[in-house]
Amino acid sequence: MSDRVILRIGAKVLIPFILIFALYVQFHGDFGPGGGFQAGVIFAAAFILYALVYGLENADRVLPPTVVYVCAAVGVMIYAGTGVLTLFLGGEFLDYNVLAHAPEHGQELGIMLVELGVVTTVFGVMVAVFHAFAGRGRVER
Amino acid sequence: MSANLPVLLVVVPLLCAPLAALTRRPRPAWGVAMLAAGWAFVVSILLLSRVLAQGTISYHIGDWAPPWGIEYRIDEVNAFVVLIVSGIAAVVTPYARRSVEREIDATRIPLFYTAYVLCMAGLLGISVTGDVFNVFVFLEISSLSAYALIAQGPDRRALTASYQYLIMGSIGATFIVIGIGLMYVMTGTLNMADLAQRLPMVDANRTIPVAFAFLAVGISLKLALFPLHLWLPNAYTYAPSAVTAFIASTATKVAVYMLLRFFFTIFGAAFAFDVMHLDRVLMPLAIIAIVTMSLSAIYQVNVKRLLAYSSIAQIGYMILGISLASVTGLTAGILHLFNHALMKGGLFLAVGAVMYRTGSVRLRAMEGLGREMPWTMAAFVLAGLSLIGVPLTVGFVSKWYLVLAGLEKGWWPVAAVVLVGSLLAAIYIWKVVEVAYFRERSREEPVREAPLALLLPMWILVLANYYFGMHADLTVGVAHRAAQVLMGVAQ
Amino acid sequence: MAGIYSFLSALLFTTLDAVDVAFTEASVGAGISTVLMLGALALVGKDCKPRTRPAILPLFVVVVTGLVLVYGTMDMPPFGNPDNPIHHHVAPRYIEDSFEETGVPNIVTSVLASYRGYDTMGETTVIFTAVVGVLLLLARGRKASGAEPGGARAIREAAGGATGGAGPVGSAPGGGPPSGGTPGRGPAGTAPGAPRQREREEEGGPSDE
Amino acid sequence: MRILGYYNYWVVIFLMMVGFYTLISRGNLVKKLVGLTVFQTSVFILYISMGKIEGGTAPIIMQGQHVVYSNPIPHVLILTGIVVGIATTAVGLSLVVRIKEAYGTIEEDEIHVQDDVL
Repeated sequence: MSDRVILRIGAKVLIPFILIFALYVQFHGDFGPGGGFQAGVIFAAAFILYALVYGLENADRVLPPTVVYVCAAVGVMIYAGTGVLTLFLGGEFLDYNVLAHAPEHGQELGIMLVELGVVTTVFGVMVAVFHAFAGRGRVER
Repeated sequence: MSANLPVLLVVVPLLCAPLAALTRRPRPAWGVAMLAAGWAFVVSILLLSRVLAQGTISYHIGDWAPPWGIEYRIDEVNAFVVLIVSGIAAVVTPYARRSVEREIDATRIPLFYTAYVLCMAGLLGISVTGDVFNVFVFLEISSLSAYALIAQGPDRRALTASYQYLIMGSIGATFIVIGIGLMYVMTGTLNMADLAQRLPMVDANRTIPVAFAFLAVGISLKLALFPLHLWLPNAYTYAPSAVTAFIASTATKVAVYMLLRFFFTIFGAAFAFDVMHLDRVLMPLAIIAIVTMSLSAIYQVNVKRLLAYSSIAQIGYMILGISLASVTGLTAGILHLFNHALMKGGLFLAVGAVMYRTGSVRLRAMEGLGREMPWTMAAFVLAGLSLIGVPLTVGFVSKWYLVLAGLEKGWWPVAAVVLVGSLLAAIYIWKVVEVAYFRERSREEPVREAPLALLLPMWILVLANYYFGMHADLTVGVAHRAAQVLMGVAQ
Repeated sequence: MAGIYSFLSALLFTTLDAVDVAFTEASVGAGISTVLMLGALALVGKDCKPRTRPAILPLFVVVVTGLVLVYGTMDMPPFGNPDNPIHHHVAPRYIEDSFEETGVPNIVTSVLASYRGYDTMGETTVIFTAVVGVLLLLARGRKASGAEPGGARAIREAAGGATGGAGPVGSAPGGGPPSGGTPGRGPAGTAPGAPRQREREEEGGPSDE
Repeated sequence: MRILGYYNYWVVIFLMMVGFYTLISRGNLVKKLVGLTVFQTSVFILYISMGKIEGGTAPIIMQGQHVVYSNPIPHVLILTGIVVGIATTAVGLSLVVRIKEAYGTIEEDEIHVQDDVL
């Protein structure tokens, strides 16, 4: 079908841009609006678009559900792990100052780490939730 | 490291939750849950002893001094509540292994324990935090996981029960957020201690009473105070046995703690009772809850539902004690938090064992069980005696203080209500006992006693009922100090 | 509809200077939650019954709640006034010092990730909880047919695991006569249909077996 | 904008109550969740309104300029709030899907009827 072709090519063109935009949002969160949460959602949106256009089976091949599931769990562990790391370095929980020699660098590093945790979890969660709903529909029909 | 215990109390379970999800097999997931529960229990004992020895602990997360950062603030009140939550978790988790394997699809068990640990971590988080918005965040962690857990019940009505709870719980949470927002707009702070200082400066206007009202309604929804209790019976009845035992003895307790914290620490008893006249609302509702819900319990044919209605009545006792707004009344209320967790935990665990063996919790399924499952039913009877309030049990201790508090204020009807409530409790417990011991079983095949893995946790709780009933000075001492802390803020 | 509402509120957030919130609301409220809503509607069908009974009580509750709130706002500080107490406690420090203390110009980010980083950890946990909940409810072992309520299936499989002795349920105490299993498992095991049936059998006792 | 005064809050309250009414009066389980979303989003707007300062800008520090920033705290809180909202919606919707599978309907009345027949 011609419309499907347009859709497929359109998606193929769009998805890289969406991914780049997500990266921008992730790392530009310090300066402009954005951050881990928004970036995670956008990453997930790119993937969901792929799944919608190319079908869930193909999407599964690109990114198996297990990986998504692990992402969701690991993100939380990154965040909480950062906190525990600061404890071991002698600070209070989530006290990023101890992460580097200068407090500002520690703060930046800490914020980056926790944002990484957030983006991982949010991406995993959004895709997994989408997967749960879409996968259910497929089996029903 | 020991200085970091307040935050580790919550963070270790929070880290255990994704770990349990990653194990993907039932046994290791259960092991992780055990680890979390055991850790929380040990830490909560350490924290309580430290609070009793050295007074309030304040922990600044991220080393940002409050009110800029989030503070964990532990005094006698929440140290006690944390002990209840983690203690019940430490007993229910070993029990859960067998019970959950029977009631839940094996592929879901790892996620089940993930949700279970999250629920526990959420409840602990609510209890120790000193920041009102943080309360909301952890409230949602515990509530969302509780919805998911309840929906795992074997009956399809578990789904509707869970949905109903989700709607009511979300309304409650949103009301709490509105209340927090209104407090925030008047004071500019979210830290509890800071709020307590700043609210008296602005409480002469209309916004703060409205914030108070929204918080009251929101928290009442969460703790299933009488007219807002509709979610509770179904949720308790259709949830898996271990979940019922855990949630029944912790979730509403933490909600009662929120009530105490918001109204006594933040608003102050003087504002709550002299200005807002909270007692004029709470006391009638508590009395109605005790009488009508005990009556409803008598007519139930499902034992879990019977106990659920009894729980609403028992929450009435706690609220009754709190609404007396005196140190003795609060002591009774806080004491009953602990004591009710012990007895309802024991009862629900016993019923869970019946479910394990007979597959049903209807009264008819219990016919003749007194002979077939002697240990389980003996545990039920002993915990039931405690629920009624027979001397030597914890139930007696808390009712004793409740009556004392009532008489202290010259309100003898309180004593009468307690007596009526106990009589009604005796009737509904007797109903079960009669069926179990004095009716011949109509089932064809005999049932065997529950396995040791279920009996042991059950009996630990039941014996605790008697241990703390006879050595009441331990719990009464802590509850009394907690009550003084709460009232002391008002002075 | 909710999607449009979210989108409009995102625009509103922008005019109220909350760009971060607007961004999130646009991506979450108008994006993800609409996708979810549509996904769910596709599963449950969108046929809906017109209301029959009048809703006096809810209307009453809502009107009372609304009036109480309006009453409450009467003494609230006026909208947009820089003298409001909210702007004079706690917030000034974030605005003045956060750049030196964290090196991050976006105050929302620095407060979110550092000053109130613990809340954000809670937030991350909340969505993790959500996915755990959703998967608990919707993920499936592909074995069972979809129409069957999960509960009955769960019990039957648990029972099957126990009699098979393969699961860690432990074969010994599961015991009982191997033919029928323990009586408790009987009704659940024999009823492949809805729990409705199981309930009835419980009522009738095990004579059905 | 100053004319708005409290008017801003009242509009929010109206929206909030529309959501709340949908939430507690509708029999359709999905519509209830839509109501919940509207209710919660309105609460978010209430928070953000509190943080607004007349003539302020988004709270992103611009070096070398002295400008008035709107209060960032409500923004942070509401970011968390939005996440909580979507989490609740997701769990609620998956419950609805399961209810539909178990009962064949998502109308509250019909579900009650089915359960009463038992």
